[in-house]
Amino acid sequence: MSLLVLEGLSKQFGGLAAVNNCHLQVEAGQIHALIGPNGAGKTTLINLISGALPPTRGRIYFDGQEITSLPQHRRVRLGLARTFQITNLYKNYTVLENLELAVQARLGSSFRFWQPVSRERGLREEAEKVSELLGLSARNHTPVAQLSHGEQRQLEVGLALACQPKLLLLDEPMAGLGLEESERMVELIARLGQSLSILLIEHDMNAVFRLSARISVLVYGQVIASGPPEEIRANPEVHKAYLGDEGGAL
Amino acid sequence: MLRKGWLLLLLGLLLAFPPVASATGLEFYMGLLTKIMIFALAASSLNLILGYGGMVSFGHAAYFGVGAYTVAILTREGLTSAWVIWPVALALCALLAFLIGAISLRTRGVYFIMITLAFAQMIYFVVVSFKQYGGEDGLRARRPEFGLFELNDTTLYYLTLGVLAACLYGLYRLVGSRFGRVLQAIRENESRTAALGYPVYYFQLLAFVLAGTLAGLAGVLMAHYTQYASPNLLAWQQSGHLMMMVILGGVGQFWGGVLGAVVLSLVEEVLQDLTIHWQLGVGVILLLVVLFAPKGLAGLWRRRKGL
Amino acid sequence: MKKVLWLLVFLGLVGFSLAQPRSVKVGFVSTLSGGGAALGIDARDGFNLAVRLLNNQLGGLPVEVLIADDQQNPDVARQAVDRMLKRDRVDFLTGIIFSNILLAVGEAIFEEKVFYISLNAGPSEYAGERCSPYFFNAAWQNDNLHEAMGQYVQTRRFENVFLLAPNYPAGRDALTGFKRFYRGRVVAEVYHRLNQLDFSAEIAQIRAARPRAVYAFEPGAMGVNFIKQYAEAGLMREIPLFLPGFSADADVIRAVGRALVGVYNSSQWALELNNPVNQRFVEEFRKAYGRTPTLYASQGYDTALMLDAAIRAVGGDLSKKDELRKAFLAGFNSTRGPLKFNPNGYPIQNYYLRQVIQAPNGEIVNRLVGTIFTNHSDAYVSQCKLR
Amino acid sequence: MPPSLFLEQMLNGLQFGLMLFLLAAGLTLVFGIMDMINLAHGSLYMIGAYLTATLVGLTGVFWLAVVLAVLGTALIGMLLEVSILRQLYRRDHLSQVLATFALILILNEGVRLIWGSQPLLLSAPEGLSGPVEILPGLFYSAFRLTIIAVGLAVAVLLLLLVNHTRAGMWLRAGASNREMAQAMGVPIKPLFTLLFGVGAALCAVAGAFLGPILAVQVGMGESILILAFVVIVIGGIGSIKGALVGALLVGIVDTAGRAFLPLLLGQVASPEVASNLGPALASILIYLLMAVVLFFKPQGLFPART
Repeated sequence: MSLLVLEGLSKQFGGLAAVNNCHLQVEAGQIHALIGPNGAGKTTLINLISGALPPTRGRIYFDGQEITSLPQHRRVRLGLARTFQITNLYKNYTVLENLELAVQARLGSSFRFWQPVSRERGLREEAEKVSELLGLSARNHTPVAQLSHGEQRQLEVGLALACQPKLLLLDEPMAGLGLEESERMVELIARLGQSLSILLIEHDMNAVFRLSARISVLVYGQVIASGPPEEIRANPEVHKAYLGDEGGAL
Repeated sequence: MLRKGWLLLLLGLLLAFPPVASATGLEFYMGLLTKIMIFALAASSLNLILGYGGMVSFGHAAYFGVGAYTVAILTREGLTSAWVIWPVALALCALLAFLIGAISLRTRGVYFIMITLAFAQMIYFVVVSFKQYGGEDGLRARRPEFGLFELNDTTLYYLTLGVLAACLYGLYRLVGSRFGRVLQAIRENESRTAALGYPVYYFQLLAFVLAGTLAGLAGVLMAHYTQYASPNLLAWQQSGHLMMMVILGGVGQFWGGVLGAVVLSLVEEVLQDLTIHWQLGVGVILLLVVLFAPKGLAGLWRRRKGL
Repeated sequence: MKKVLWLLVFLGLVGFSLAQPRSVKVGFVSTLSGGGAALGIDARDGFNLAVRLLNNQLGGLPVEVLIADDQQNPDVARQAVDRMLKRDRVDFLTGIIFSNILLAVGEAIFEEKVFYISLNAGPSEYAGERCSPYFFNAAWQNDNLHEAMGQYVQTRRFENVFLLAPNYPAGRDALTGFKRFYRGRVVAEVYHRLNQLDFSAEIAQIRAARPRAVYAFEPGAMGVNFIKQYAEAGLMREIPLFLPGFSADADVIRAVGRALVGVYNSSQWALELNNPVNQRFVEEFRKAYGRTPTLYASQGYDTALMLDAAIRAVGGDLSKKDELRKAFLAGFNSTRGPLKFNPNGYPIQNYYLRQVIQAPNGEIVNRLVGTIFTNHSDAYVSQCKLR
Repeated sequence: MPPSLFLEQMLNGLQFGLMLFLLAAGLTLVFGIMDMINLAHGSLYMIGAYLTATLVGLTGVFWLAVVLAVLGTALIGMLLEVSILRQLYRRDHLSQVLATFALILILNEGVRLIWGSQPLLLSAPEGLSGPVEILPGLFYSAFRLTIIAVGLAVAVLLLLLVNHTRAGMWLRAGASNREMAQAMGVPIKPLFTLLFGVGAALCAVAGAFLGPILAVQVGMGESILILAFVVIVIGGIGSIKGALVGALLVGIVDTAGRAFLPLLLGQVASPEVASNLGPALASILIYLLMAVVLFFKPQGLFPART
């Protein structure tokens, strides 16, 4: 059984179908990339999978369980964590405070009203571990607003990571990164890919083909092709529908 | 947080005030302080959801008024024990806040402001439609019996002081706890907090209920103070008044609600003594605060101290 | 050290109060801001005028008048009254316009054994079983003007009438008062929400019901709105409108204008009441404020005269509460002529019929037409156990 | 119930709704486009009515007074925008609430200092006072008919302006996305000032035409402000069409509730209960309407922002 299965998933905004009868299977233990031109419905798909939006039609299965109508927080608890295309952090908090919130969410006992959270060692230690993994230890006490864009993108991934997910949904982690920062991000994702499953949305084709074991192509809200990178690279359908004349770039 | 030493000194002064007041003929100021402390509690409860939770409720007076009316109605119906009246009032306010919050929290921003106002207005009109409970005239609220002590102006002062101190300490612990941290995280970034796996709605609803209950407690004390429950306690102007206190004092600053209640009450008190056109003065002061102290008075204080 | 300091403060205060010449302090809590402010300001002006004409003395004692705004809010009023009782230690309180405000503070005042002389609010609560020896009313009992109008509509033999009032206790009491003396048929008794702006729905109902007469209790701004819209709808000529006096007094005439012409109204006071006190009041009021006084102003003026007479009667000794009460009950010489009181503190007086007319010089005035009741008492006095 | 009564009540609702629309239109534009909560909007309505009353006294001509008062109020509105409100655009909603509440207090006391506490006289023009027979047996106030005409004219004008002119396009762009409007090179600052002037002018129109049927007095703005907010929230903030629909809904529901609810209750309950409950339910009705609308459409009926 695949880790994540989408069956005929659709999402309508008014008359517009952002996602249209989409079928997708993501296997456990590998990096699966989702590519497609702008407006193909990739971010909407992430929103549907993570539970931020309810689908109009279709079903979602995760880890052998139907989650179509589960609220977002229950999905996170089952092991689905996401990042955002546009950096979405607690800007006024420090790196550690951001990560502590994520750790606390995973520990799942946030209805505690009395003990000062600032004295909770456990939270802090785990947050420090994640920060170290991200290579942000030196910035632990820096407010997020003062981080560089690259560091913010790393923390974006880190927050999802701290949820200890089974499947990580990465929404364009490379967006807006410079060459060197991109390289660091690719390394991070590759490292993460060794221990957990990832659904990666990315425009940086270089990174996509280096990282992923499997690629699906989304066009007008539908998956038109799915397969190993070589197969996708050679698929004429993909060239025509998505890559057009620039197909040579592959 | 103010330093512990200053707080203890302040508490000591407040504890010592009543005997001094009655010896020097200043009992009036004891009443004034009681009222200010009641408003400090109500404003602090609003600050919990407005400041820490980012939920701008424009219907907070509903709980304040329902708390007061519960006292008035129950004492009128012959119940005299505070040990019954208090729990009933608080439970009622909690239930009300739960129902209103459960529906209102579906909306965001200005729509949230207006739907909370709508519910408060409905409660207002329902309450004043009960002719047997005074309607627009309001209803006399007898002081209940505590058994341990007799409730008079002095004991009410101490009771209010005790309740306020306990609630403030509780709120202080709350905003520093895991729950309080999540509440503030939601205010800072709701979509991220949801993505981390927090059931945002339940956190907000719980805070909303808690704030409503505390406002109800303030309303109970208000009824003990004025021995009267008036529809004005429920009116939207009262909600606005509480909001003014919080904004003036400092939104999301721990002492914001208290500071706002103290300053606004004192300014009104002093200006009213000076001129009939005192509202002009209040208006000018509020405007100056907005223009020159963006984070309220508590923010101003912090900036001075370089914190 | 601290103790010594407080002792000094204490001694200072005691010494201060001993050194003061004997004087009288009057607390005047009234609605001076917001929608009802016009009423409170008129009453205050009348009160102040009387004090000034008495050379800033009441009963021979120098007087200090402390004025506070209740914002038409019971809680604010409560605070102001507390301040005057406990901080300023006033000898008398007065000024409240609205009954619901008075009901919120009354008990607290009576408990302190301070006399409250009402210059307007006359709730039935304080007229019957809950009457207090410390309560007097220099104006009326709330039902009185409505009773008078009910009586007049009855004597005119209108076979039916349409009644309108805001949905609050005073509104219901007013219509009850009207019905106490009107025996004909009530076509409809419509209650609308308090402080309503637009009366088109109610006016359409009146038009459809075709009553012979309309009686409306609409205090404050509601009265101005209703009368304007009633005239606007063209009903003034078709269905005669009857009002309590305060809805057709000088202030309402100023705001409504010619639309009011022809309206009958009932009042305990009228501009042209022929007695020297009233003539002096009207003349001096016009001179001082440049406008025609209303009945609120006359009530404020009378309240000061009432205090003056009673304080004079006890020789300025304000500690003799029983004798003060007797002096109040004995009455005084008011703008309405000699005025006496029932044991419940409410006045025994005449009620007049007035009509708004356009004088030959074009001015719109409220003219005295006749007397409806002579030496009328309120309906609750028998329930009061005070003697 | 006679059909003429029903028709008359519907006209009343329409008239009330159209006046609410005048107040709500400016409010919703200022709110939607500048993202500014202006509680002092009602004060401009009060100023408009006071200016009209004063100018009628001075000139003796109602229509001239209205025109002058509208211009005067627009000017005062723009002055307010330039001097104080402009500084609040970038501030959060709570600061705006506090500041504009302070403005209410200041303007109220200012008006009281200038004109006194007594309500002012403002009558309908001579030719329009009194009823006309619009259908056989149905008499209706000529002045209220005028109000309906003026309200409809302004509504149509505004809809045309917003939907079919360049300035209107800017406004709509601004309401749906401020940054985009700025990127299009729209001269934001003068546009905002002008817009504020238009909002103030609409308030003054409402004040001038409601003045003859309502009391012209201090505090008249606040009592109607809440209703205007209810209207724009029901309609969807930033949408002129929403404001119109919301205003008519509120006007008609409120009037119908007051007129018919007690009658309906009288059919099913005792007269005592009906006369107690009727007015209370009628008062609640518009708030219930708002709560229900928001429950099903949390962004109002016609959300301007997507």
